[in-house]
This record gives sequence, C-alpha cells and structure tokens, in this order.
Amino acid sequence: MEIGLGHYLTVSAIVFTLGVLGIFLNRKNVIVILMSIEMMLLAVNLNLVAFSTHLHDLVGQIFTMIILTVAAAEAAIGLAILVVYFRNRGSIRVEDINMMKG
Amino acid sequence: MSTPLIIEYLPILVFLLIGIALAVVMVGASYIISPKNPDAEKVSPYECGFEPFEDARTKFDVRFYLVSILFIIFDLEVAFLFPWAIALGDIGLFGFWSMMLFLGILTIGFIYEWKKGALEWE
Amino acid sequence: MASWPLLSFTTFLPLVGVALILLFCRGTSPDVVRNVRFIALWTTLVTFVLTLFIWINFDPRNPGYQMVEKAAWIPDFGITYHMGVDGISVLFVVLSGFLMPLCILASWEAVQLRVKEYMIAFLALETLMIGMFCALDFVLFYMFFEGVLIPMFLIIGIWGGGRRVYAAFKFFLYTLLGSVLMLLAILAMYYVAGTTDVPTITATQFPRNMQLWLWLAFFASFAVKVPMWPVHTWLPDAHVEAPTAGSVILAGVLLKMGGYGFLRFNIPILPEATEYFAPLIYTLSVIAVIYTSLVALAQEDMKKLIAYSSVAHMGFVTIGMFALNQQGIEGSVFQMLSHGVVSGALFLCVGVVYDRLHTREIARYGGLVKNMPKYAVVFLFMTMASVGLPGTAGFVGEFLVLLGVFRDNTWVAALAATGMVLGAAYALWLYRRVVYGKLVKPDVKAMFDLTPREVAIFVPLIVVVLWMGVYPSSFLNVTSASVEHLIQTYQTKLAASHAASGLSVAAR
Amino acid sequence: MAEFFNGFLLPLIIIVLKILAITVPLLVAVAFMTYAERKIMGAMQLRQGPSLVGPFGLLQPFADGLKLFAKEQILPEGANRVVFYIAPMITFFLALVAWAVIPFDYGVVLSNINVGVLYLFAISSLGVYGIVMAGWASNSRYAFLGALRSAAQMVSYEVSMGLIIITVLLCVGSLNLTDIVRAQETIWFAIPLFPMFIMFFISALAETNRSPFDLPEGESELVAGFMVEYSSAPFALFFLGEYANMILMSAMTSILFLGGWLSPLPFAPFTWIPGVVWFALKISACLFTFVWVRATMPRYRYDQLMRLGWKVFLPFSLFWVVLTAGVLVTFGWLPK
Amino acid sequence: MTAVFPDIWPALPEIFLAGAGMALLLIGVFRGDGFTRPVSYFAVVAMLLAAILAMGYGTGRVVTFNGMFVMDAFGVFMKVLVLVAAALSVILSLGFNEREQMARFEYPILMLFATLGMLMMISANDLISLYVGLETQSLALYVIAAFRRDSAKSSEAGLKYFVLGALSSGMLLYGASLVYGFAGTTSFDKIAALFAGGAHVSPGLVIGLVFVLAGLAFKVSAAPFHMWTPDVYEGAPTPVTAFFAAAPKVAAIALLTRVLVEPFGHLSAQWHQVLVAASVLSMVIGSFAAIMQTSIKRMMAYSSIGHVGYALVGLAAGTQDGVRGVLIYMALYIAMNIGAFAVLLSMKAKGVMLEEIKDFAGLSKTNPLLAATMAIFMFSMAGIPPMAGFFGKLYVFLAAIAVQDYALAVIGVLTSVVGAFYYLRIVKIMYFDEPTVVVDKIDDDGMTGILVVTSLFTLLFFVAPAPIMNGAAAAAAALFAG
Repeated sequence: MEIGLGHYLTVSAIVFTLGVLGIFLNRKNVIVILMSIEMMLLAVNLNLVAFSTHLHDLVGQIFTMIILTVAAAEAAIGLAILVVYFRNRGSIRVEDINMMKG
Repeated sequence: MSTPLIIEYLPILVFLLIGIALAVVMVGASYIISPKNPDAEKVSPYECGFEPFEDARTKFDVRFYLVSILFIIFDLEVAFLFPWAIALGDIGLFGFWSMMLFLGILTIGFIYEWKKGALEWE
Repeated sequence: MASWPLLSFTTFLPLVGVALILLFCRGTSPDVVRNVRFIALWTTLVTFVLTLFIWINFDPRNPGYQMVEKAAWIPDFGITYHMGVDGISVLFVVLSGFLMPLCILASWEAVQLRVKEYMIAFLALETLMIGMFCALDFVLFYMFFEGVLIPMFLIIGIWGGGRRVYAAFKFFLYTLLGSVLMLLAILAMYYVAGTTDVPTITATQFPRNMQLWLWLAFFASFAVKVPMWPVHTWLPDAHVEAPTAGSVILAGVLLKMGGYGFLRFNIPILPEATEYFAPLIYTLSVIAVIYTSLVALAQEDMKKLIAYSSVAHMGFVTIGMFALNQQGIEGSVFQMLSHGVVSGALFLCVGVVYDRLHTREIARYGGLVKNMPKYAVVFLFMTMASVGLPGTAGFVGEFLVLLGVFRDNTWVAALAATGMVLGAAYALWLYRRVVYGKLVKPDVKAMFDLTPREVAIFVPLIVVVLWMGVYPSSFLNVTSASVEHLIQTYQTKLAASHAASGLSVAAR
Repeated sequence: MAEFFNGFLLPLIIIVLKILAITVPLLVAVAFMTYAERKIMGAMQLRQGPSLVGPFGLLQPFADGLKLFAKEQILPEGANRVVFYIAPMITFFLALVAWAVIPFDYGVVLSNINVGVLYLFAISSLGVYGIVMAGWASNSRYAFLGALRSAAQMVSYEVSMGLIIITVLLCVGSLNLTDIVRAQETIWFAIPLFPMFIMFFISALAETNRSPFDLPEGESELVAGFMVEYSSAPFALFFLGEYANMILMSAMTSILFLGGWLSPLPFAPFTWIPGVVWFALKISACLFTFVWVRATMPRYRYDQLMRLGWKVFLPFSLFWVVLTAGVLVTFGWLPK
Repeated sequence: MTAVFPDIWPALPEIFLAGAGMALLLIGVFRGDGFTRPVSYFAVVAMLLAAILAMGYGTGRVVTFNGMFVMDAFGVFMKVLVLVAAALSVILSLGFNEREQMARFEYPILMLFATLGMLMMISANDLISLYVGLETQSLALYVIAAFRRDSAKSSEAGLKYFVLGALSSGMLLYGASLVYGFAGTTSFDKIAALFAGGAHVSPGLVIGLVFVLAGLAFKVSAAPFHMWTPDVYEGAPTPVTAFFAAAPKVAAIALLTRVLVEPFGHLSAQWHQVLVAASVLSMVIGSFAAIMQTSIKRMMAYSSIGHVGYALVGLAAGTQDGVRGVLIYMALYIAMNIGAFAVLLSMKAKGVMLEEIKDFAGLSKTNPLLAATMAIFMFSMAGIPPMAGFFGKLYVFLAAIAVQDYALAVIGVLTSVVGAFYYLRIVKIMYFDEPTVVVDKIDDDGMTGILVVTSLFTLLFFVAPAPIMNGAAAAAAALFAG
C-alpha cells in the first residue's frame, strides 16, 4: 500500500478534529486546552509538509517553520497568562473559569 | 548511495527497538530474580526521617518555569540558525545581514530580560 | 437675492442661538436662565422674520423650486447640499418659523428645570424642521428627517409627564423603524438613478415592480409620521407625555413631515404605485377618521383627546392627498397648515390649564367660563376652528378635501364627512365638560385667567386662524402652481408608463 | 525465499550485528568508565580505589552490576507505577540510540544521515524527559526538586550548546557528522574556535549533570536528586544512561572540535594507526578530563550555575556566532 | 539563486514602528516603570509619525519582500486609521493605568507592537505574512488583556482571549494549509491569477477558504465566532477594551477585506453566503444580546459585534462600493468607539471606576458635558443622522442594495432599530433618571482632548465628509484595481 497525500490529509484532519474537540469538550484542565491547541497546529504542519512534498514546493515547509516558531511564542505567552491566572484564582480547572457570564 | 532517504533511517529504527527491548529486558529480568518483600514502612515516603508535610508534587518556584520559557525562545532561535548556518554560502550578504537583524532584535529582547531580572536566580 | 443663501441662513440661524447659549450662558442662576430664554426667543423671532422673507420672495407663479442652493457635499457619491422651496414646502417653513416663538413663550414659565438644555433642544429642532422642508437631496432630507428624533426624544423624555420614558421610546422607535425602511428605498433609488437629487429622481421612471416596493418603504416611514391608523399609537402617548410646547411642535410640524413626504416623494416619484395603493390609503384614512374620532369621544384626558383628533384630522389630509386632484391636494396642504396652527393652539389651551392645576383629566375641570372668561373665548374659538366652522382655517381645508375626494370617490367623501360630524361631537363635548358646568372644586375656582404673556401667545394664533379662514387664497395662491405641477408630473409619468406597458402588452 | 533473505533479512541481520557491535563495547566501556573514574579519583586523592575484585579490582564494575540487578525493586507509595518504570528506560535507550550516527572512522557508521548533528541535538534534548518523569513519578520532594533543577540546568546549557554547534556548522556547511570530521583535515576546530571548544566541554559537563554541575543529585542537599527513590535495575539503567551520555558527549566533543577519527598529524607514523583508535583515544582523553574536573572542582551554587549559563555562555556564544559568520563572510571563506 | 535585497520603502512605517518599539523597550527597561509616561508619549509620537510616513507613501501598488508585502492606497487608509486609533488608545490609558497601579512601561510598547502586527496584517500579500502579522498582533494583545496581573478578571479575560484566539489561529492555519495545497501557492497574487484564469475550484479549496474565513471571523468577532468578545471586553482593563474595540478590529476587517477581494475575488460565489450569514447573525446577536446587559463594557462588546455585522454587510456585497462602505464605516466607528470609551474611562466616583450601566443615571445633571458627549456617541452608534454613524450605515446598505441583497439590507435596518433601543437606553438613563452617584471631574487633559475631538468629529462629520469619503473611495479603488 502506497502512502499518498490522501493519507496524510486524513491523519491531519483527524488530529485537527481531536484538537478542536479537546478544546471544546475538555472540562478538566486548562493545560489540556493548551495541548489541544498545539495538536491543531501540528495537524496544520503535517498538512503543509505533505502538500509541500506533493507539490515539490518549499514554501509549505517554510510556512511550517514559521508556524513552529510562532506556536512556541504562543505557548510561552499562554503559559505565562495561565500562571498569572493561577496566582489569582488558585485553580486552573476549566469549570472555574466563570467569572464573567452572559 | 542512491537508496531512498528512508533507508538511512532504518538502522536507527532498529536501534530504537533494540534499545527499548534491552531496557525492558534488563528491568524485567531484574524484577524476576530480585527478592520482593515490600512492607508499608519500606515504601512509604519520608523526608529526613519524618512523614512528608505536604504533597510532593506541589507548587514550585516560578523561576523554573521562567527558565523553560526562555529556553523555548532561544532554542527556536537556534533552530533557525541551523539552516542558516548551512546555507550561508549560498545566500550571501543578504542572508548574513538578515540573520544579523534577527539576532539584533533577539539581543534587544535579551537585554530587556536581563535588565528585568529574569535571569537572576536569587 | 438669488445669490444670498436665504434658506440656509434661515435653517441654520437657530444653531447660532444654540452657540450663543452654549458660549455665554453658564450656571443656573435666575439671570442666566432669563438670558437663555431671551436668546431663544429672539433667535426664533428672527428666524420667523426670515421665513417671512422667504415667503415674500417666493414667486407663486413659478411651480418649480426657488431660492435654490446647490453645493458639493459628498462629491464622490453625487450627493449635494441642495436646498430649495416650492409652493408645497414654503408654507411649512413659515409654519415652523411661526410656531417656534410661541412655543418658547409657552414654556417661559412652565419649564423651570434645565432651561438651557430645553432651549437648545428646541432651537436644534427648529433647524432640523426647516432644513427638512427645504432639503432637495434625499440624504440631506433624511438627515434632517431623522435628526428631528433626537431633540424630540429628549424633550419628551426629560420634560415630559409621568410615563415620559415609555412615550419617548415609543415615539423614537416607531418613527425610526418606519424611516429606516425609507432609507433603504432611498438607497435603491440612488442605485437606479445614480443620484440622490430629488428633482432628478422625480424625473426618473422606475420600473413598476420596484415602484411598489419603494412606495411601501416610503409609506412605512410617512404613515408612522402622519400618523395613519394602525401605526398611530405612539402619537397619543407622545402627545400626552410631552411638555406643552413639545406637543405643539409635534402636532404642528412633525406630523406634517409625513404628509409633506407623501406629496414630495410618493406621488410624483412613484405614480404607478400611488395609483395602485390609493385605495389602501383611502381605507386606512377613513378608518382613522371614524375610529379615532370614536376613540376620542371616550377619552378622559384632554391631551389624549386632542391627540386622537389629530389622527383624525391627518386622516383627512391623506384622503385629500390621494384624491390626486387640484382641490384634494391643495385642501390637504391647507388642512395641514390649519391643523398645525389649530391643534398647536389647542395644546396651548390645555397647557394653560395644566400649568395651573397640573392635571389633564377632563373631569377635574368644569365651569372655567366663570373665572377664566378670556380663556373660555380663546378655547371656544380654537375648538370651532378644529371642528371646521366656516370662517376659520379648519373649514377651508376640510371643505377642499371633501370636494376633491367627492370627485374621485363619493363613498369615501361620505364616510369622511361622517368623521367631521363625530369631530364636532368630541370637540364640543370636551369644551362643554371643561368650560361649562358648575364651578365647584375649590382649586379650579382659584385658577386665574390668561396672563398677558399667554394672551400674547394666543393673539397671533387667532389672527392667523381667522386670516386663513377668511382669506385662504393668500395661502392657496402660493401652493396652487406647485400643486398643479405636481399633478401634471404625476399624470404624465403615469400616462407614459401606461403607454409603455400598453405597448409591451401590444408587443406581446 | 532466497529473495526475501537477500533483500530483507540479510540486511536486517547485518544491521542488528552492527548495532550489537556498538552497544556491547559501549556498555563495557561504561562499566570500565566507572572503574576508571574510581581509580583515577583514588589516585588523585592519594588512595587506592577498587582493588579487591579481580586483578587490580578490574571486575569491580561487574560485581556492582550484579549486585544492583539482584536487589529488590522498590516502588514508593503514591508513585506513578508506569511513569516510574518508563523514566529510566527512556534515559537508557536514548543514551544508546544517539550512537547510531556517530562515525567511528571514515564510513564506519551505522547510519550516515545528512542531518546527524540535528539528530544528536534532538536526542540529547529528549534526555530531560527521563529525568523529569522520574522526579515527578517518585512522589518525593527530593526527587521532584532534583528533577526540576536538572531540567532547568539542562535546558539552560542546551541553548548555548546549540549556538556553539552553529559556529562549527558555519565552518563546515553541512549537518553530516562525517563531513564535519573531514572538514577538519587541515585544522581541528578546537584551535580556531578554542573558546567554543572550552565552552562546549563545560556545557557538556552541565548537560550530563556532572560535577561541578551535579546539583540535581547534590548528595548534601537532595540526597541523590531525581533518582533518590530508585533501586535495583531501574537505578542501574539511570546509571548506565548517565555514563553512556558522558561518553557520547566526549564523542561529540571529539567530532566537533578534535577531528574525530583523524590523526593529530597527517603524516606517516600517525596515519598508520586506524581512525577508530584515534577516536577512542580522544574520547578517553575527554572522559579523563571529566573525572579530573570532578576530582578537583568544588560544586557550583545553583544561582552561579544559571548565571554562568544565561549571562556568560549565552551572550558569549551568540557573539561568537556573529563573529564567526562575519569573518567567514568578510573573507569569503564560507564553505560552498 | 541569490536573494535580492527587497525594496523596503513601502514598509517604512512598519520598519520605523518596529525600530521605535525596540528603542522604547530599551529606554523603558533602563529607566524603569517611573518612566512610563514619557515612554507612552514617545509611543504616541511614534505611531503618529508612522501614520505620517504611511500617508507620505503616495499612490500606486507596490509588491515587495518577494511578494509577501503589498502597499497601496487601501493600505495607506487602513494604516492611518489603525495608527490613529492606537495612538488615541494609548493616550486614553495613561490616567487609568496610573490610578489602577498598572502603569508599567511595557504597556505602550505592547500596544505599539500589536499595532505593528496590525500594519503587517493590512499589508499582507501572502498567507505566510498574513499569519505572521496576525500573530504579532495577537500575541501582544493576549498579554495586554491580562495586563492587570493582580486582577482575577483581567487574567481570566487574557486566558479566554488566548485560548479562543489560538483556536482561531489554528482554524485559520488549517484553512491556509488547505488553500496552499489545493491552489499550490500561498501568494495572494498567484492565487488571484489562478482563479482569474478560470481554474477549477476544488472542494478542498473551498473548505480551506471557509476555514480561513472562520478564523478571520474570530478575529473580527463576527458571530457565530463572537463568544470571546463579551468576556474579554468585560474582563480586560477598560483602556485595553477601548483598544480592542478599535484598532485590532479595523485591522482584522482590513485583512478580511483584502483576503476576500484580492486572492479570492473570483470566488465570491463561494464566500458570499458565508459572509451574509455571519453578517446577519452578528447584527442580530449584537443588537438583541446587548439589550440585556448590565455592564457597560459588555454592552459595548455586543455593540461592537453588531457593528462588525454592519461592516460585513458592505463586504458581503463584494463590490468596490461595498468595500468603500466598509472603510467609511470603520473610520467612523473608530471615532465613536474611542470617544465612547473615553467617556467610560472618565466615569469614576471618588476615584473608583464605574462600569455598570446604572452608574450613568442622571449623568446629565452631575456632568452635563460628559453626558452630552456620550449621547452624541450613542446616537451616532444607533445610526441616527446627522451623527457620523449614520453615514457609515448609509454606505454599507447602499452597497447591499446595489447588489440586490435586499433581505440583508432589510435585516440590517431592522436590527439597527433594535440597536437604537439599547443605545437610547443609555441616553435615557443619563438624561431621564435621577443621579445615584456623583461622577468625578475629569482631570486628564489628554482625555478631555480626546472627548472633545471625537465628539466634535462625530457630531460635525456631516459638514465636511468629503475627505474621509474620498480617502475611502481611493482605497477601495486601489484594492479593486490590483
């Protein structure tokens, strides 16, 4: 069985969906949400690299590099905000994030 | 060698499997031959002879976390430098100055965190 | 004279008054408040004089737009600052100018709270009203038309009666809802004609299907404003809760905006739709005339009664308008003017007693003729004018309207005439209950007659009402050429489109 | 069947044999490394070191090993069983797997991939996982703090290590380790990049948690750091992994700065000796230095350690990257 | 293949801003937090200078940085808007930050960097530069949202903003990856050329486009991707909210506009329905949900959702007129919004910020000028002429009518009536109700200046609308010429 573009796209779509579901269905811990976000980005990277190979075009891989960088910065900032939040609230459970409603 | 790229990595994969197998075998073999008579006192955690006062996995100093963030940032920078260092011969002066600009910006960030005290431990 | 932008001067002069008040009147000491009142009064008086100049300079034989001013405004969209008056609008300008000083006078003592804001609101209102009657560009028109809501909202809401908030909101949202639809119609017209210039658009033929929709959109706006049954319900609330002067302006000028809109836009621009929908207007108007007259009979609140009478009177206006002949339209214009003066005066009459007893309940009064003879005379006169006694302003308008409608549709004329009878009934009954009867209640007994200031308010009103009733041609002359032109436009466009559709039928 | 054998099984068997040819000597080397360490330190501290088991105590490491494997495996109360056992395995097999790309001589390499340096860098970065997992799974304060310290320390020095590698790469223009060695045929990089060489070695000490940077397991403060709760085989795996890592770091130092398998002088008597031997000698020299440092230097304080990493090494190595690149670009010495 | 040194002049505002930001960072870190005010002023000056640089760009369309970056009249217009909005926001925040002990010098610098990201978004001509610009902006914004470290609300707002922002970036990227895969390029110009040539539009590409749109809808807070807006607006410190409601929104709209018009202009059949749906939902949710709010900041959040809905009406038309309407709308929206938030920031009693709608009660008695100013903004937002807001609505509806989106236009005006209700409610509370608290006098010259300028602009815009209208027209024309 040859592994082609379609397989990569399918895997990526599944990973992406899992990431999105992880964000919306997760009721426990904010860290899990951050991980889900990373998973989404990984799915995107997988897509880009697969396309890049398929198209024989390097732009996709450059894009991936940039996404990786930005994702790292994003994770850093996300964790920093999480730490600030934890210091204020003493909890990072998802159901505790409810100060504002409406 | 004109074999596909993937062949180059086959030995590594095999090595990986062997390494894992070796580790499992070592632990497993030892587990089989070693005596087993745990009792409550033996396995209970203690600190300086006392029962621990609180959970071992509690809050820890935020500085560890700060270090990890700094690491992420700088490690990425290194990741960018890798391809640049390899290709510097091909991209010429433009490539050189681009990276110098990047490093310059990074240095400004570095100075900032230095002055902010992010690098102080105590 | 042509180079002198008289219309713009008149329109924006009240804003100068606003600026003066803002710049020179600080604090709330009695002196300052008096100054504010005087500034407002003088501003409105000067404005009135300017409107008279407009009238004087108006050439009644010329059916077109006069004193036209045109300047680039948003050149990119072909939207211009285009002002001008014709026979239909000029008198409304004068009416606005005329009523405004009276309103200021009427609130001289009635309003003690936040006088500065009050006067600013009124002056801004005047600018917007005059501007609206002069605007010859749709966007400009719409701007003035909608802008009126802001000061009126504040006037009702701040200085109004007990349920002022409810009334203010109802007023605002009803009229806004209607007019946003008109905005869409304006945009659609712009899209077809490529301009928002009213004369140009009047000359444009719109496809029949589109006309129907556009007409409905305009109708939504103007019907609310007129107001026509069944969207009139905001009016009693607004009238009742507004301060006296607010009611005067509301009845005197704001309602006329709707009628004016029908005349200016619906009829000449969308003739086919007008023809198509005229029965609808008839029906609604006749219902309005009869139904609201009956409702008025049952009112216990003076202002509410007069408010319902306004709806009925405006029903006449719309009936006359959509008779689409010379008498009908002239009559409706005249009726609007006379109603502006008369109903304004009636509200002032209510205001007079309200200022003394602070209630509008009819049953609280009675026997005023004994201690307030001057008032009784004025009130009687205005009631008669409202009923349409010959020799007063009300008669001419209603008569012309009925004449016009009779030529078009006998049944409608007959039903409308029934309304007149009912009108006489409720007006006279109101008068009887308030002015006659036994003077028993001690607080009513203590009421004093009209003050000189109040007399000064009523005298010009009486003069005008008499003038309009006795010598209507001085007003009708002004309008007739333009009305003729309007009907001509309507007929030609209609004929052209009928011809076109006939042709297409033939071609089919 | 024959085709299957020739096309698939035979190469596989060859690969497995090659792997064993790397692994077994490596483990033996680790064993004797511990022996050598104790002997050398003993000599430096004017004592004997192990001398009873076998001739000169040569069999001591094997005795230690046997003892370790026969001991009871204790799982502390409240520990996370799976993570607790996986952690040492990770450390161990990572230390092994890294050797897959090390060239012992020209062409003598298990897998001559073209991104060898990246591979090594990546594998050595992963080492942190084993430590952190061990510390977290043990349910002990000491272990937890030790793991944190260790992780922070390793990542801190990894950055400057990366930058140092960049300076070497600038001079080579390839990520392939064989290419890197061959680029040193004229001159070892230790000479033009001498400060980098020193810094790399020091960073290697810190990466392997070796003295004077052995705070994570600082006996006086944290008993034994992240592996305080470990015993028996899991402990042995950590132990093996650590020493294998030391050897790996020495190998990297040799490859990057000391010309790998190349002989120090490119003429007759030296070139007779096979490259593997030279390579082994260079590694041994590095390892000796490791032990030497341990025997002579006092332990760093943690804040000094971090300060050294972030405030000295990082800016300095960054400066050297810029300098190297600038010089190479200015004089047109860039490898094509 | 040697890289060519790019033409950097079109990117001069960005480069200047980046340089200024880094210089300020160094100044700030060496002088400490006591130097916050000067740093803020420098930041304002830098933003205004960048705006001048942008205005000095001239006309014509230049693509540079290997096709990544484009500068045209559209860019000039939007950049000036964003820069002015950002500069005003910085001025707005000065007093508040000092009162609430959050005056740290990073604040204006973060704003500056966020603005830099916005400028990059506006000039993005490639999916990669789009993403980088977007993230430059977003990362700075996440931090500013949580800038009040000691406030649980602020950090919660930051966290929510971060999570949903990252989610939206992820969706955008996923879409971008699909677009890249199925179009074979990330360059806007090349994508446009591809479809101009009538290339087959594969379903994968459409899915990608939808994902990109969803991601951008998050950024402009268009329904149904608006859920973060109220919480973030409420939780973030008020000057930050003011900033959020102004500059990033404009930039995101600009980005959305460029993406839809330039690369995907030929696919309007595919995105038109999506945009119409988003627009209708935004208008409906924005107007109805705002009615029930008690917090003024939350109300403003829903109001901003509604305003985005109106702007999208123009965009959905997909014509040059529509884009022009959007630009005008955004320009006026900024003025009203900054002004309204200036009023909010002036609302404090005995030094404590007032954030409830009921706190406005009787403001016209305790502080008539402030009340009048707020009334102007409220009427303007409700779209009542002659206030500026009316003209914004006028042009977007005009565009909708022109492409015969009658239903959209009708829904638009109807929701604007509903919207008028809650704006009027503020006016009612200010003018008709009795005061419960006495609002402090405004003691901040910058704030007073902003109040005066924005309210006069909003009130008197109708006198001379031509400059902004012409600018917007030129900008829209530039976008469609390309």
